[in-house]
Amino acid sequence: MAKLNMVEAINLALKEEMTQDESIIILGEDVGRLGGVFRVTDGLQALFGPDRVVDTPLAEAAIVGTSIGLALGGFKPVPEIQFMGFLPAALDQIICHVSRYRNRSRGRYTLPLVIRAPYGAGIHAPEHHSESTEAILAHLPGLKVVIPSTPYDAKGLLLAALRDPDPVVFLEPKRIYRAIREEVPEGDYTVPLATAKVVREGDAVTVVAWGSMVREAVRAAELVAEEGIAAEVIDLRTIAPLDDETIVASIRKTGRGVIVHEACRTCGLGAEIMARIQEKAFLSLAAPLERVTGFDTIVPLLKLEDHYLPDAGRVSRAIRKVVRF
Amino acid sequence: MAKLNMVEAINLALKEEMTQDESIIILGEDVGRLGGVFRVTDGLQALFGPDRVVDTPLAEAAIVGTSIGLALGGFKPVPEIQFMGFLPAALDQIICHVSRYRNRSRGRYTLPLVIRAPYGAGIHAPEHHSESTEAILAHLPGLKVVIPSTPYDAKGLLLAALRDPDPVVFLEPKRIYRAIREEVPEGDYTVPLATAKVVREGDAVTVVAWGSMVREAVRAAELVAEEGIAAEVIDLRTIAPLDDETIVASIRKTGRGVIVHEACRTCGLGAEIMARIQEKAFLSLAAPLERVTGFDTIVPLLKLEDHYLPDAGRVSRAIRKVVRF
Amino acid sequence: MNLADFDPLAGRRVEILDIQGNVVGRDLRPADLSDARLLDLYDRMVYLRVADQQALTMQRAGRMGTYPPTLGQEAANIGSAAVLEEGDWLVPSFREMGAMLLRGVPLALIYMYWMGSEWGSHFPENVRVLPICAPVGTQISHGVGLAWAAKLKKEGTVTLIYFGDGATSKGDCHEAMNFAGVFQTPCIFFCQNNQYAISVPRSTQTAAATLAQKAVAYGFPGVMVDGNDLLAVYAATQAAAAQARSGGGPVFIEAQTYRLGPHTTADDPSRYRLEEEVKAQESDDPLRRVRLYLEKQGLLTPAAETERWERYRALVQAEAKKAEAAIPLNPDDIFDYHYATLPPYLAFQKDYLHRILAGRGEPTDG
Amino acid sequence: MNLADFDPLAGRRVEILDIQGNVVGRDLRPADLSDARLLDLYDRMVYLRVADQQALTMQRAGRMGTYPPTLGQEAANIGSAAVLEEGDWLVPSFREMGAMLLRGVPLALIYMYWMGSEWGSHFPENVRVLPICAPVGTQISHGVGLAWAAKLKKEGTVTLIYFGDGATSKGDCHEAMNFAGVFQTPCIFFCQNNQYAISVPRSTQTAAATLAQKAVAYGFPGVMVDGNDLLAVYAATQAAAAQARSGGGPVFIEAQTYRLGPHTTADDPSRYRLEEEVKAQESDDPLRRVRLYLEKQGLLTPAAETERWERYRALVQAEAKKAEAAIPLNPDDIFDYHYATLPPYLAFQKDYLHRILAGRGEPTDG
Ligand SMILES: Cc1ncc(C[n+]2csc(CCOP(=O)(O)OP(=O)(O)O)c2C)c(N)n1
Ligand SMILES: Cc1ncc(C[n+]2csc(CCOP(=O)(O)OP(=O)(O)O)c2C)c(N)n1
Ligand SMILES: [Mg+2]
Ligand SMILES: [Mg+2]
Repeated sequence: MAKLNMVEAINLALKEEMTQDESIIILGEDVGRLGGVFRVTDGLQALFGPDRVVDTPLAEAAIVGTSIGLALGGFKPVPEIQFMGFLPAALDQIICHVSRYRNRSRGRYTLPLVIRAPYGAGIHAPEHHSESTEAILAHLPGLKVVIPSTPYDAKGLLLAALRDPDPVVFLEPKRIYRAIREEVPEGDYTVPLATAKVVREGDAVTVVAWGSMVREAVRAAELVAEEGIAAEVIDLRTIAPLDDETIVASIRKTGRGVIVHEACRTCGLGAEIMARIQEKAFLSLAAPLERVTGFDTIVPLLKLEDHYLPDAGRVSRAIRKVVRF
Repeated sequence: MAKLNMVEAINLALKEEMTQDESIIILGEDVGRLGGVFRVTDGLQALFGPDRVVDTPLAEAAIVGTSIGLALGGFKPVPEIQFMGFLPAALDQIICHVSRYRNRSRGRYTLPLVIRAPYGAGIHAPEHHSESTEAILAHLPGLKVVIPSTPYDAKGLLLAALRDPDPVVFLEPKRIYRAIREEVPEGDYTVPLATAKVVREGDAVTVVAWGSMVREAVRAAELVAEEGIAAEVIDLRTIAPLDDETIVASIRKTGRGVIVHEACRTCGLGAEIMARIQEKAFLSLAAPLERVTGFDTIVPLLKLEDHYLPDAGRVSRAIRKVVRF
Repeated sequence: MNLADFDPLAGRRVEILDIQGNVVGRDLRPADLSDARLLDLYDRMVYLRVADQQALTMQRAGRMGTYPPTLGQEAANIGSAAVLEEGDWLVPSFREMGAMLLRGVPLALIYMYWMGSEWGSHFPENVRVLPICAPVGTQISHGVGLAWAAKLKKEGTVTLIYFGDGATSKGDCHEAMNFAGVFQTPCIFFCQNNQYAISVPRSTQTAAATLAQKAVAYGFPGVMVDGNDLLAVYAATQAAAAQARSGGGPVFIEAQTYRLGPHTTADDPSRYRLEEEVKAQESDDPLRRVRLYLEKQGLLTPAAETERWERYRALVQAEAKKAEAAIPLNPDDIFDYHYATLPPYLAFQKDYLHRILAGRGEPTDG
Repeated sequence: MNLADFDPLAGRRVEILDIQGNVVGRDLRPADLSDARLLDLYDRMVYLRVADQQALTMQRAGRMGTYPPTLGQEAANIGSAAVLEEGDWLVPSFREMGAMLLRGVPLALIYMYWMGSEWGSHFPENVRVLPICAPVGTQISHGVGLAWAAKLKKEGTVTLIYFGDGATSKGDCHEAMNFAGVFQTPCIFFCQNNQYAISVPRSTQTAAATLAQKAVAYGFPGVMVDGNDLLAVYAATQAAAAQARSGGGPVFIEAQTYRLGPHTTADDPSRYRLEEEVKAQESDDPLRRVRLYLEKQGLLTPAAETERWERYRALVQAEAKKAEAAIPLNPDDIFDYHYATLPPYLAFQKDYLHRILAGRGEPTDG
């Protein structure tokens, strides 16, 4: 079995699914000839032709808007937004239409499309290229939002997303696009949406993370393990709908929790997770839940960027704090 | 002193401040000749002329975008977005620029502008006219977000917003635009931003609300008062920055809390408030915090709309639940 | 009809019937628009006029929510949608009741929508019409996507996309038209220029002398048409459809009409336009033109005319009743259509609502 | 120069110097563009070229982040910004280093920006240039707003707004230009059409034969200019500025140039364009044209030319050093500029970072 990084795993998923599902169309800026600025769609235009892997004009709202029309017309569009920082240009279409079509037509029209976007900081990219505004998407009814943290899951989740009858936003943590290699099988398998994964077991504290923060959470768990603290790490994988059952089950066991995200703290998804835990496992809580998050600031340009992102050190501090409470 | 409703109070604030601050320009769709679809800017074009109260083409992104330029050019623009449901069209400008200009230029350029928008459900308006997505705005660093719940506060908060050196989004709960009349002084006074207000004292439970939900919270407090439950009601008034001190002080006293909002539940501001309470007053909590919110659905069209909005009945149920815990 | 003959920059405009129902552009009349077909389309205009009046009546009586009348825009509605064929898509804005009816959307459904039920957008399976779209201009790219899909499938169909003069200012309109030019999607951008976007007159909407000339920016033809002239609208739209259908790419049509009524039932136009202006326009009634023409041709008797209006009044009343009777009040509907499968948290919220309603003694099963 | 003489729909384009530095449009050369001034502008082009090369060198050495080169676009940069006067605003996209330098932004600041410090956008008070704008097309409406402000204040200034061919597809561009037409704001929309938006060629960007014709949609003139011809760019921009300044409203300029380098240092253009295409373009070097002209006029000796490049190399090196030395690494900066006054929760987060850094033994005061 080949060891792939996340870019390759996503590329493989697209290639395999486009081979067996002729309704899939990839469209976006630079996705064709160039193969995407991160090469996620590399080689696909050569394989499937310019009608199925389409370089579009520079217009995010129309990329999503025409995808809606393509979906209504029987295709399964997979629009790419080049960076999440440019997703706001398409947010109007997402908020007003993508997330609503099924409901406003009482099921008469559905939108099986998958919007892909690399997201997050940590690659020393220019201004507006480091955003992680996933909480905004998670606030919108009618959307599913998926964030893989490993190559294997990336392929399996993307295949599941491509087969889902409803619109999915598939956010790719670009910081770890090439950071992790693991065995990714060729051929068909899916990782179900809306199911979190316990990636490391422990009974002292629950650490919830997604995207590139999972790696930091696991490293933090390793750090504190040396001090005798057994941290359980949960990778959300899908942030909407949120698999709070898995989180709550873990908290019932550990009584303590740390939530990690790189997005801004205030009104980030961490708050929602804390709310759910509080609502569903109040009596299990032995200590206040802690959030380790990006600051409530714009992601700094590269010279100060590293100060922004939560890392294993910060996560381990929080773990110690809740354990010692 | 005249008894005014919220529309009149906002109109008065704009009129007075435009008289004394010649840099203020109102711009938006139908704000001039028509006086706005809710008449909030009624009469202002006649008073200040079409250069200061400007009917624009139908383009929300440009309304906010040119406001940025006007602000950089020395004016204080007050763009109106006709309904919050159409704010997403301007979100790109708000996310990428309005909230960032000061930071990205390290204070060289600032944007003293006030974006006004009526928001919320409850007036049986058509599709896309009932949105309350204030949590999205509260998630953005660099913005202030103000939501009055009474005519008096509306005027005082708007005057404070107009004098604030930073960008403010001023959301007007249109459901209560004309529902409440109270004495609103002519002339100068401000209600400071970022300060919540205890609108009713009590020691059994803290109820936090904003906008049109304050009225429901107070009514609920009245309902449960008959049962001997003394609920303290806090009107946030500014949701970003959040005055968590006032909330936490109250929770320290009551040990119980209910948060009420009409926006969707998941990743709504209620989650953030629960997180803050949990972080700052964990040991004071005698019961799980409760949220009474809009559902995680699109606001239904008018035939089912009333089922969507939290009301005094639902709030009182939640109050009883936390008190009896 | 040759679209190239109508360069908007040269001030040319498609016109066939004048305001008195006289034919001024005989050679432009499409061959397939027989007198019989014209009578049929006149029928459609009457149906629309009556349905519109009924909506206003119901709105005033509190039986309907905010409603945007089509009064004055009947020719633009009917003349355009009439050229569509089986398999073609229609993408409305929110002032195209006539076009939607013509393409098979039941009036009862349109009423249900404005009465405040999402079921009003649950069109029959075989009807290729998108739901009404409230956010101005956002539907245009959906239409381009539909046309694109049809092109990829080699369906040979066209997509007719409606929007107003105000919508031309939106970035969505620009991006969508630009995509259509680049991908040569078979669609028609049909702008009902009714001279106002709520209170904002056409002159404030853009400094371009005409809206039709905006097509120059996208490399495809734009054409002005007298939007109150059923025949002219038909002719121009048909020519555009023929071009699109044959792979010639999109066309922009500016139908110059006038909104005789308020923007919506919530609007008070007296605040922004003079009574005289409206009065002057009232003589230019799109129905009257066709009626006068048909009368001159001896195709319409006063008796037939009266019968026609009576017939549609009865039909419309029946549809209104049907709509009111058909609206389900089942609160489950709030939750059940967001996803193909109800997720657990929505099931919980649905259950909560049931409990609340049961506590109030309210039935929860519709 | 009369803008009306250059109707893009008639295929007309402003040209003064040909590729060999011969004058082909003598009557178009503006009176104020003396040979002395031309030498001065040539200086500016050399400065830009050297500064650009230095940036690439630093980027390769890991001393700078991702950087978008201006190679090949020097005439478009310098010829346009050169017409601005005191009080005028310049609104860049991200490929206008030359224009920004010309208007007084210190090179060290521009370097600081691309090195990854927000202080690079903290321009001197008297410099009327907006920060570089990463999201394509979003800055255009800011420029319109600035021009609008100037008009309201009767400043008599103009605003020069830059963007690329790709940006013309964005809704922002459309909305902003439409506002400019409606409010007759004194601004120039200067499109550097360098034929590519990353990998996407101009032909995929729009079906319009020219970008200049897009101005037809907004009711103001659009004009094509040879963007590698310093004199032509100057002449066209000056005519546009004169029109805007005198209350005649906005103008759109399409400067047809070519991006000789990669989109940014992160780009690999060999994946999407042929080496031959680039080679063929290299002979059309905007600097060479001016140099050949100046040489033919006897205004430039080889010695002076060598001296000039040496001078700018030294200057640019000094600015690069200054930039690196000036970048503060104070983590407080992350928090201190979001609001005029630091709110409590940010003060808390700032304090947290200090504690983290102190725990790691890192200095926290820069
Ligand atoms: C994006 C957006 N902004 C504002 C509104 C509020 N609004 C509804 S209709 C309308 C005017 C539309 O004018 P036009 O496009 O000419 O269509 P008409 O109503 O004249 O048919 C406005 C401003 C909206 N629905 N969507
Ligand atoms: C809204 C947005 N979408 C995508 C990008 C990524 N991106 C950066 S530059 C660019 C191409 C811009 O092309 P053009 O406008 O022609 O300017 P040029 O780079 O050629 O100078 C793209 C797609 C972006 N910065 N902003
Ligand atoms: Mg209109
Ligand atoms: Mg370009």
